[in-house]
Amino acid sequence: MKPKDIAEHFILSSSPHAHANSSVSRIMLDVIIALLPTTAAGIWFFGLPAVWTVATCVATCIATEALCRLAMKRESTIGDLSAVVTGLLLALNLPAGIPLWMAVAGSVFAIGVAKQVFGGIGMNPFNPALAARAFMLISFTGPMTTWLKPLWWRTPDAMTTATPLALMKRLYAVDCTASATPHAQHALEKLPSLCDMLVGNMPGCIGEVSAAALAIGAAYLLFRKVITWHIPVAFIATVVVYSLVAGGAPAYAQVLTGGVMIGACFMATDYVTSPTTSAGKLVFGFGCGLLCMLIRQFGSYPEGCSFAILIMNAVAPLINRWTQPKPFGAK
Amino acid sequence: MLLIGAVLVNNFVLNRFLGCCPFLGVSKKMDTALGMSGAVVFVMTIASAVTWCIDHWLLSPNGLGYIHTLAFILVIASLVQFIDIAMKRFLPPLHAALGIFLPLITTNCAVLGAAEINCKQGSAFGESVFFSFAAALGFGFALVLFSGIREKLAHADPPRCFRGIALALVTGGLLSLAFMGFSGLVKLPY
Amino acid sequence: MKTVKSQFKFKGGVHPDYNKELARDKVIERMPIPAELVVSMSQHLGAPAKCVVKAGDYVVKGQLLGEKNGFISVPVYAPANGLVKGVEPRLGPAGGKAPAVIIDTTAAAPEGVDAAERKLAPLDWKTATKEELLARVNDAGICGMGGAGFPTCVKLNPPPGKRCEYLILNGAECEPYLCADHHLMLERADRVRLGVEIMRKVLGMPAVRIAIEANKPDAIAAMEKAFADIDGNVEIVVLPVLYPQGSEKHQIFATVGRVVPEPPALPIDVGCVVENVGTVAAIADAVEKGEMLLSRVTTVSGDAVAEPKNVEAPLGTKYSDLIAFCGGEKGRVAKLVSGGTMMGFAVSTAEISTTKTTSGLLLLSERRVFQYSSQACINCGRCVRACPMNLNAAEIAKAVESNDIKSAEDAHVMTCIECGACSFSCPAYRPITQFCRRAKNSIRARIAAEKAKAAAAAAK
Amino acid sequence: MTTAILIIAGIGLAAAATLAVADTCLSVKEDPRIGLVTAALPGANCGGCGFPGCDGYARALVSGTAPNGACAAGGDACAAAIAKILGVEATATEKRVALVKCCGTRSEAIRVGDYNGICDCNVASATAGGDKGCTYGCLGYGACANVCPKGAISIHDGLAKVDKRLCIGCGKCVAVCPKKLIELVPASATIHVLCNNPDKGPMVRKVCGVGCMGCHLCEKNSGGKEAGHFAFQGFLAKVNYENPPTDEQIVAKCPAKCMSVDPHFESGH
Repeated sequence: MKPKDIAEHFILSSSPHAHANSSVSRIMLDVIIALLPTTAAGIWFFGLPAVWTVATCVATCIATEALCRLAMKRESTIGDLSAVVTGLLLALNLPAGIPLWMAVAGSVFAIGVAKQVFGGIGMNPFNPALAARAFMLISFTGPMTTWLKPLWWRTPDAMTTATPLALMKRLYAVDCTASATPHAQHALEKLPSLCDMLVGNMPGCIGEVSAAALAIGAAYLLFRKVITWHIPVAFIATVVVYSLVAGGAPAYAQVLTGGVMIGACFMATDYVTSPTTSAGKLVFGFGCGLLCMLIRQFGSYPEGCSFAILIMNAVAPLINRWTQPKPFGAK
Repeated sequence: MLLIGAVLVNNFVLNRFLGCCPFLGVSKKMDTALGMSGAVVFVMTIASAVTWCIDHWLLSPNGLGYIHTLAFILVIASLVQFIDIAMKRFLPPLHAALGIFLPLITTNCAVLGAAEINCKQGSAFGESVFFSFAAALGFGFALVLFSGIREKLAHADPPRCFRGIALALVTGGLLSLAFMGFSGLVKLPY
Repeated sequence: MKTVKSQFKFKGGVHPDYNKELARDKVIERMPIPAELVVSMSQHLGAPAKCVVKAGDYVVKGQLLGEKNGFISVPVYAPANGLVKGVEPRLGPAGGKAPAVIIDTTAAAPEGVDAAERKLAPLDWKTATKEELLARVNDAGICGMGGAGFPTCVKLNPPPGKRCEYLILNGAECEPYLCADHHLMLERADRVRLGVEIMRKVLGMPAVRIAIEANKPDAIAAMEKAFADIDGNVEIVVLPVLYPQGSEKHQIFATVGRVVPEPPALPIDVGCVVENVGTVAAIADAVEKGEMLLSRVTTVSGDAVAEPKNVEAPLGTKYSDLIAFCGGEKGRVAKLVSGGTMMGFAVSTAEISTTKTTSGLLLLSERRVFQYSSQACINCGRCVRACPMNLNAAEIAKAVESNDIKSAEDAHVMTCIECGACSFSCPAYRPITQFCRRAKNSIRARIAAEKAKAAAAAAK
Repeated sequence: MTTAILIIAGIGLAAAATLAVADTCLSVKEDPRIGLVTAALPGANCGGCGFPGCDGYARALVSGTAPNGACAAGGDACAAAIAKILGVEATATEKRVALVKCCGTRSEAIRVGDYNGICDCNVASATAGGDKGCTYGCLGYGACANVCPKGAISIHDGLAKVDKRLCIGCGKCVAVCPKKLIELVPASATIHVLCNNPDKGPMVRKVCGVGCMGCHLCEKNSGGKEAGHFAFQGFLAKVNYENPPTDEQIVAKCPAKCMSVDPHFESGH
């Protein structure tokens, strides 16, 4: 015989009994909101293919997340919106004209291999979207480096073109100190204007072209206190200082073209794969900027941003280890 | 340049896939990874010096280049044993720190790999010793990096079938993917 | 005497919803003696008092129930007249069981028993010696009333070689909902002033700092008025509103800029003694009137109680009686919290009774309650930024979660003050504070086991 | 070809000679008995003996700072083998296994709160004394299972259960349980009282359907007080494992249904 249960139980939990009411899904929602301007800009410049790529990546990521959780017999984590963020970020890091099946493969890799294998959100050592991008860059080098001309749907004569990054790479090939040589001058002239770079009127990945839209998103994230200033500032400052010291393309072009803006504000600031402390974040941002520029100048890829962040992802645990906060009152 | 090339671009583990056994085996804890790295740097530098001598003065003059693998295995294995014994006797603190890793290095193909590459290159003595030293540093760097990630993964909760080595392999693959970004950074002759 | 703004801001801290408006304007009400009192022998930090009464005894208000049992311990007195129904182990708010004396206050006094309240002889603090005053604080059963319950006479008697340079009066009351100290300062400013003068004498005339959070301007004004004509180095320090401003270590830093080293260091190691305003008022009563510590002011608040109140209730009052005095429950109570929302204890039943450290009783409805989850840490670093002790709470929690107590210890978990700022700010709703508690418990247990082993080996 | 063979052989011989010389000249002496004792120990490294692993215990044994027989896992056979190596008398120990003295499953014992926090008995117990009505009973949050080096403890229906065959009697669970309700008992004992609540009968009944009320029936049925099979703490019967009862009839006669014949969970079931 079981004694009668008390009808209503109080909840027993350890203190505190108050909460700031923040949540993982709210943070992810903020990131999605912050990515909307750049998504819109990408769609404006690259048209329908951009829409399809974004839709495919987001849908595939959600589906893969759901399937993985089902296969692992664990509770679903779609609600935390992290899969949506991964899908969106991956899409924004792809050229608009990529075949959709490749986008599907990349999304499956991002969620399946780079995230759920490690147990899902919070456990992955590498940023899933970036790992997938690196995977795709190596597997599908051609399509991954074929760029739609911005606003091609208005002037349908030429569809694809070279990115400013490839032009800038050529600047390194000639003697940097003598940048007045005709060859370098030619490459420099072919770079988009500063205004075009800000707005995003240049070839590139869907989400990386419009620096202005990215800056608006980053400002929103900073305002909502989703990210802190450390990583973006350290990252971009390193890129600027490096390009001033090493010569080549002008510093503003290095920052505004390629993945630096989206990388510094959205990819490198990924919580899971970056250090926790402010000091660690500064080191992390510096490392990303330095590696990015080293690869741009010396490496065999024109763009080093995603590799730089991936490598720094691997270094993040070490940085974390060496930048532990000093407890209040500790010697 | 040679240093950057061997450490980052043509990293022994992540690019040449040499020495994967200790890479997976002793990377669970940062401390042991550091110890192992130290031991590998130590042994690899000495081993390349010794094998260079053997190759240069004993095998090549006699036209016996084809048996160097056999000879090197023999030499390296006994060399490691000897270092182990000698260290225990003369440098007990160092032995306490590196001792348990020494026997593991006996069968580390990275050591043999470095000797082989040097041999194939026909590098000079100084160059081959330095290359081995740099390659060992690269091995150690990858090992420490990897152990940092694995320490973090120790708190992760992967699906049961991926626990342990499977997860480490996936992580190693992703790390090697990241290191591909370094390709072309330094144009190495080999 | 002057009022200054705090010059020092500690790192970290959070801004919980204070919800103080519920009880902020409620004048302290004295609660009638309830029919049954359950007086615990363990109302303070340290060894429980040794019970000296048994079932069937008739006790009189102020009569000794439990005597001091060791150096870090205080005596317990009967808060009211009544018949002892029994002495049995009862659950306390913190979850531990301790012997408690159950008193039926409705029973009539037997023939021949003097039913008048037992009091000590009033002391003139100006002429009394330091030893007499210390003994009085001890005899009155006074312990820290802010929450930890550390015996006050131990605090007031610094070990040889250590001198108190600053006496800091803790009136920050940074816990949400609670207004007990606030009202004590408003309504009993003279008691606080007298208590400060007594303590100052006992401690050898240190400088006095009265720390009050900026959100209590009326309390600051009341203190300014009460201390207007005091001589010596006395300052009211207005602290910015930030949790945990009331933590001993952070208050010392905010008022005098000194940093207490890691445990086992104590505030006295940096020349400071921190006392809660309630304790100070109790000292004044004990010395001037010879009254024992028999009651305290408790804030009964929350969104599930009919009339939030600041109640002065006898020690040992059951929560159910307190709730009834405040008009009963309003709607369904989802959580009953003894203390404030940041550091208080959730309890399973209203049959638990108040102690010397019960600063509040909160009845929270479903709306105010959140659930902890087993979601993974996303490494956002909010807990690290929130931690006032500057610990890497995320790493500690992850280590404890995978049973790696050693790593947690290396990450200085023993420095944790369990203020709850980490769990408060965690977007994944992880019980980080509880993880820290778990690590601290196992480390303490291990140290105790090692000590016992060493003692056994030494005995051999 | 001959040169090749000669050179390889030469290198081999040289290396062998060097090693042989090094081994004899440079080797460090270590008590050979340490290796022998380590080999005799079970090698589970459970730490139940209080030393860091079997090797640590072996060193302590050889140096004479530890008593033989501290290894519960190895039992008598192990102690005898070690005694032989060390040349001392063995102290006989009977294999002991952990027993969880509570049978208040979720359906029998009431819960008084909805616990929301980390799954560990010690912290759950520190939160309002735990969510179980009986403050002496097993909370079922698995602190014991977490520390068990052999994975012998599992949680079933809110109760910890010990698999007798896997248990090595290291006693870690005994130390970690906040309710102190795990006891090491002789593996041969079959009759147990599965309750830890010393309160009076009515109080026990209020919180649990299978709690011991201290009615002394088990004692009476097993031959009375003189037989000495049971001892009482408050209103709680305790089996005297120095002299355990053997008559299994008494289990069925227990009105509280808190007694059991060999309650050790067998993993096959």
